[in-house]
Amino acid sequence: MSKVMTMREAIAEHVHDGDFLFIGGYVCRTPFAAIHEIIRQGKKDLTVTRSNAADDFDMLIGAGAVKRFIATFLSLGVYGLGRCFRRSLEKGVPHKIEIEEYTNLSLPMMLMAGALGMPFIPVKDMVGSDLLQVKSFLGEGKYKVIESPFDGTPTLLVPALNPDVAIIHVQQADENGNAQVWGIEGDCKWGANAARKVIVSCERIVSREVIGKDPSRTIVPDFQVAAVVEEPFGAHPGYTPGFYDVDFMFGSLYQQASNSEEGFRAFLDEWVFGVEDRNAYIQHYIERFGYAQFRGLMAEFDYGYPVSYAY
Amino acid sequence: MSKVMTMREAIAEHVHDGDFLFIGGYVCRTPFAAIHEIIRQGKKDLTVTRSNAADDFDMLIGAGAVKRFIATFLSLGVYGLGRCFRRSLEKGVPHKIEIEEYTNLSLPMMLMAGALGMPFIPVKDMVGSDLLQVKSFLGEGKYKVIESPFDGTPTLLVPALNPDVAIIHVQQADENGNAQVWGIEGDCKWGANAARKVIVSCERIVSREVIGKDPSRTIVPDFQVAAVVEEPFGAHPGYTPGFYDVDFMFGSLYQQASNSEEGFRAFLDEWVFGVEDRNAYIQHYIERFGYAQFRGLMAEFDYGYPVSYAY
Amino acid sequence: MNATETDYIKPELMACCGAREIRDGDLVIVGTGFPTVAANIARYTHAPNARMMQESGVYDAQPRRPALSVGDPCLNPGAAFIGSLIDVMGMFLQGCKVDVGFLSGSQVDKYGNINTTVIGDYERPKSRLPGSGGANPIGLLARRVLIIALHDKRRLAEKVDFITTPGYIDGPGSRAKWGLPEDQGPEVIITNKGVLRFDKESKEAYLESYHPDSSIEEILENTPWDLKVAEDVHETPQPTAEELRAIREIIDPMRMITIYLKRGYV
Amino acid sequence: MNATETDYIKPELMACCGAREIRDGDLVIVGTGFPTVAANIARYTHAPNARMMQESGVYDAQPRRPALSVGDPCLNPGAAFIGSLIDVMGMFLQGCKVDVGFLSGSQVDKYGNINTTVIGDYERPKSRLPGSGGANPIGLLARRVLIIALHDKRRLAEKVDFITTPGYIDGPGSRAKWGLPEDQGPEVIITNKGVLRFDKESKEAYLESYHPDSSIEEILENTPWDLKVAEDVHETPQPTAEELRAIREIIDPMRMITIYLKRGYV
Repeated sequence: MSKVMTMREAIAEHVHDGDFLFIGGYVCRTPFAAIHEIIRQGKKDLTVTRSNAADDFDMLIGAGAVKRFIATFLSLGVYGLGRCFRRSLEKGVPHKIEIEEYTNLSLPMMLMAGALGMPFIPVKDMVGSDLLQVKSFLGEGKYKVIESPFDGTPTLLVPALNPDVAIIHVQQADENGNAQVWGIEGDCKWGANAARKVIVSCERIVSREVIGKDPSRTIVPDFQVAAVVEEPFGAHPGYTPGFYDVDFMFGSLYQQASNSEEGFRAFLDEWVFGVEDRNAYIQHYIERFGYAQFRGLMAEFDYGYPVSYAY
Repeated sequence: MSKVMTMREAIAEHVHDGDFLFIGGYVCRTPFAAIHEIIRQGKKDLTVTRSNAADDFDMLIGAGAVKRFIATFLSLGVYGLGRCFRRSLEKGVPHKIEIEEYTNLSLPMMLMAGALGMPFIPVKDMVGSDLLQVKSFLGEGKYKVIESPFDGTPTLLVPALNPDVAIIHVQQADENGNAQVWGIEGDCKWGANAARKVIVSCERIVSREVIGKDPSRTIVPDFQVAAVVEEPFGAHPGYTPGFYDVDFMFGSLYQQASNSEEGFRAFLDEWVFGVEDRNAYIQHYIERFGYAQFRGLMAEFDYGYPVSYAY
Repeated sequence: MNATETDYIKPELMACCGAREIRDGDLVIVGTGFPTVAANIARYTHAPNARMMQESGVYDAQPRRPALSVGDPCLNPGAAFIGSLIDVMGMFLQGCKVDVGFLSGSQVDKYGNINTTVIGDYERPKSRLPGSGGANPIGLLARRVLIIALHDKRRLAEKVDFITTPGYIDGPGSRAKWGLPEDQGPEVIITNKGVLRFDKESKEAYLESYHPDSSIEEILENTPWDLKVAEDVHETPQPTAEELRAIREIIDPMRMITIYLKRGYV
Repeated sequence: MNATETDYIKPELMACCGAREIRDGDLVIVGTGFPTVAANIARYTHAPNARMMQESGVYDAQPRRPALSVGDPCLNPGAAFIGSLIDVMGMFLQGCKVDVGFLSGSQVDKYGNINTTVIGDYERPKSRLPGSGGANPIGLLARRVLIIALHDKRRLAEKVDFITTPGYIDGPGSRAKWGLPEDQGPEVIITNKGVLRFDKESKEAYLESYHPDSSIEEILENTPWDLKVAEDVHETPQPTAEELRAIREIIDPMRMITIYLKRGYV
């Protein structure tokens, strides 16, 4: 019952126009190969969410794939501001997305609530801010304030989120989808398990036996997973701990390009539409920037200590 | 700023009569050395909690240390029923504990809520059962039913728990208390982090550098921790993955002994009051049952694969 | 393949009855003993893609010996996922991923309500039982609940002393009143004398089949309510050779299942 | 040891001002840049037991290079704890463990309210900013909040266009009205011209000190509200040799702090 397929197959089969997507990553383990494929396949009207969105969300917005965004933040960080995001909200280019705004506390809590089968969850942020004054497509369902039935304290409740599909990039998974990570997790575990199905992109497919050697690393069990795609360097220009570093040069390249609509289109033409898959993308990268630059991204070896689960 | 001390010091300094204790473990990593020391020091009027309590809770109740128990279950599993627990509730021996009952869903959720600074948390269990009919020391604060402000659905809310002290046994910790586990977690992470302070009992103290080689295994950060006790075989007769197996012989011995009040007192006299610390306990075990029996508990070597966090 | 064997013990037959309720691909939350044996029989026969989890935080364990508790050491090495109680009871069970749960209790009544809390009055217990543990949420949140019980007038009851785990509570409509899906709940009570199935309309358990060495009469005599009998009531099919081979050669070569004989499952 | 140096750049002085607000043993939630440099100066001088965390899920990282984001690869190897957003933002921050948070914003007003959402009208933005991210919960839930800002009439405001992160909202009593502890909130606004501290009574920021190359007059001219001046207003103490050594030799040998010069922190 292997679920292994190509990214093209995974996106074609499991992501539909109008779907609500959770897209994992936090600079760390951004599923960029999937992002590019979504754009290549011209998916549209998507609702997307993640805490602290970055270049991948900016690109999806610029490409016109996004209708709605459940957001906390979108910036390219050290590279600069998200220009596609700004063009959309300031100028309606390519169209104005609808945005519903929370924070890096409340949104992960809403995803956790979704994963845990809770209807809503109390949070202590947002009160006193204008984030409670603006409501978009969630309308009155954005939040509720109640008096705590325990002590009468005004308490903010935010709703659980259950995306249609979650897309995450992980270090390793088996062919049925048991997915393992180490290092910065972001909101990946809760976001993935809140979704009705998960597309797992991974650096390497390993045997079920390897998974079983360290089951505490698994963040998504196979039964949640619809597709497994082995996509080495799938997070580039983001990074994957133990595999490769952030590509600051390329991140900056995107930011520069996306400063103008033309630059952004040219970037997509070269790096998304101009390549058919991740292999072609990496091939193009090496041809364009040289193998030494590519090689320089690869992680050092600095292995920890193995543990035993035996008895 | 090492927090390393003996179990005697840790319990004397950090557990006080009347405290509310979370005691981690789930057959796996039961902090038995701490349990024995609490009994040896004659602590009393404790409120105790954990999901799926077992022999350690039965012993605390039999020894008269417990006033109140926030419970889901107490049984010795394959060994039989918890006789001290039953004697307390059926006959008031040594005294009748007060018991507030939840389930293995709602109680962990209450501890998670406590750890995450939430005032209460919605759960989907208990409805329609007599668990909602009986209330003890939490009174009307045991739970509340509200109409969801989002869709009007009747929704059960249970309160967050914040114990005074959590006691957990883990595989390894550094001298400041960064505590790492692998294998079955039970409600250990949430229970420990919900508490105002944590006593970490561990199989081995490792350097901060070893912790940093695999930081995703840390479940409690040092700033939550008040004391670190290196206590090899500290979970016996429970087990610690990678270190030693459950001691079925000894578990059964306790169950047999605890069938009668006299047997229970004799057990305490031999294994708790008759030894001054964990070393003396293990020494006595080896003298009584032979080194071969002791050696037989030790885990096989079956190490997994190390991972790298480098970039 | 479907040849039956007659040299089986009653716990083996009961485990087979449980196994037959499990469908391929089901996610099954199990305790120790019967549930694990039953789910494993299913995996090794008609439901190779059924998967098990334990409330302690384990999914798809690969134990080399039968687990003696849901926190047993043998559940650790080789599992696909190990997390916390929150992961299994919250993320999987409350998150509505679990198809089948097994439960047992000191008292089970005709609506499938289960008592594992107290015999007699709650405040002045005649016999204090362990409490809910995971039973209550499993009973409320698993899609299909399979109940294992000893068949006598003490264990089966018209009405349990304490509803630890609701089945259909007071009958039709009761679950809906509490916001629980009406199409979930207890499927069967598998006893040492027969299989009782819950009527979709009345929500009451009726006799579906009697075990080969029992009879309708014996069962009616040992049931404390006016037990309805199915029109097509029949003898419980005996274990197949394949089922018995799975139990004896793969799942439980040490024959730990025989402890159920001592507990009265004869 | 306390000899001061005069050959420092403004971002170094500002980082030192931040460092001096940190007490030994504090838990500090940091972003990149100033906050990390400031917290590290404190660690290497008067607060060796201060510890840092990043909202991405990291506690007590040991980066070998300055982190360029809160999810930077260099935060992984050597950290004491790595979990999720829920662990840091929920367990540590909402769980009331965090002593100090650093914030900055495109607009900061006299009550310490911060805008990182939008300049102009929300629906028709003149300039759309990134949004809250972790700022709002850090501002509401850290015990003491340190604000970094450029000192001009565009960045400082009588009232921000949009309150992304509440400081003291409308002044005294406002936080209590929302159930927020009155004794938490912004401590200081550290600008490139001076240090503004919040008055415990009026909750309004007043001028505590002016940087060596600035003056009370220059600051009043560049502040868009009627800024009160402390009776004991004084020149901001310059960085000590020890502080500068920590920055240059240990924390930031690559001098990445100089990027703040280009951003106007002169």
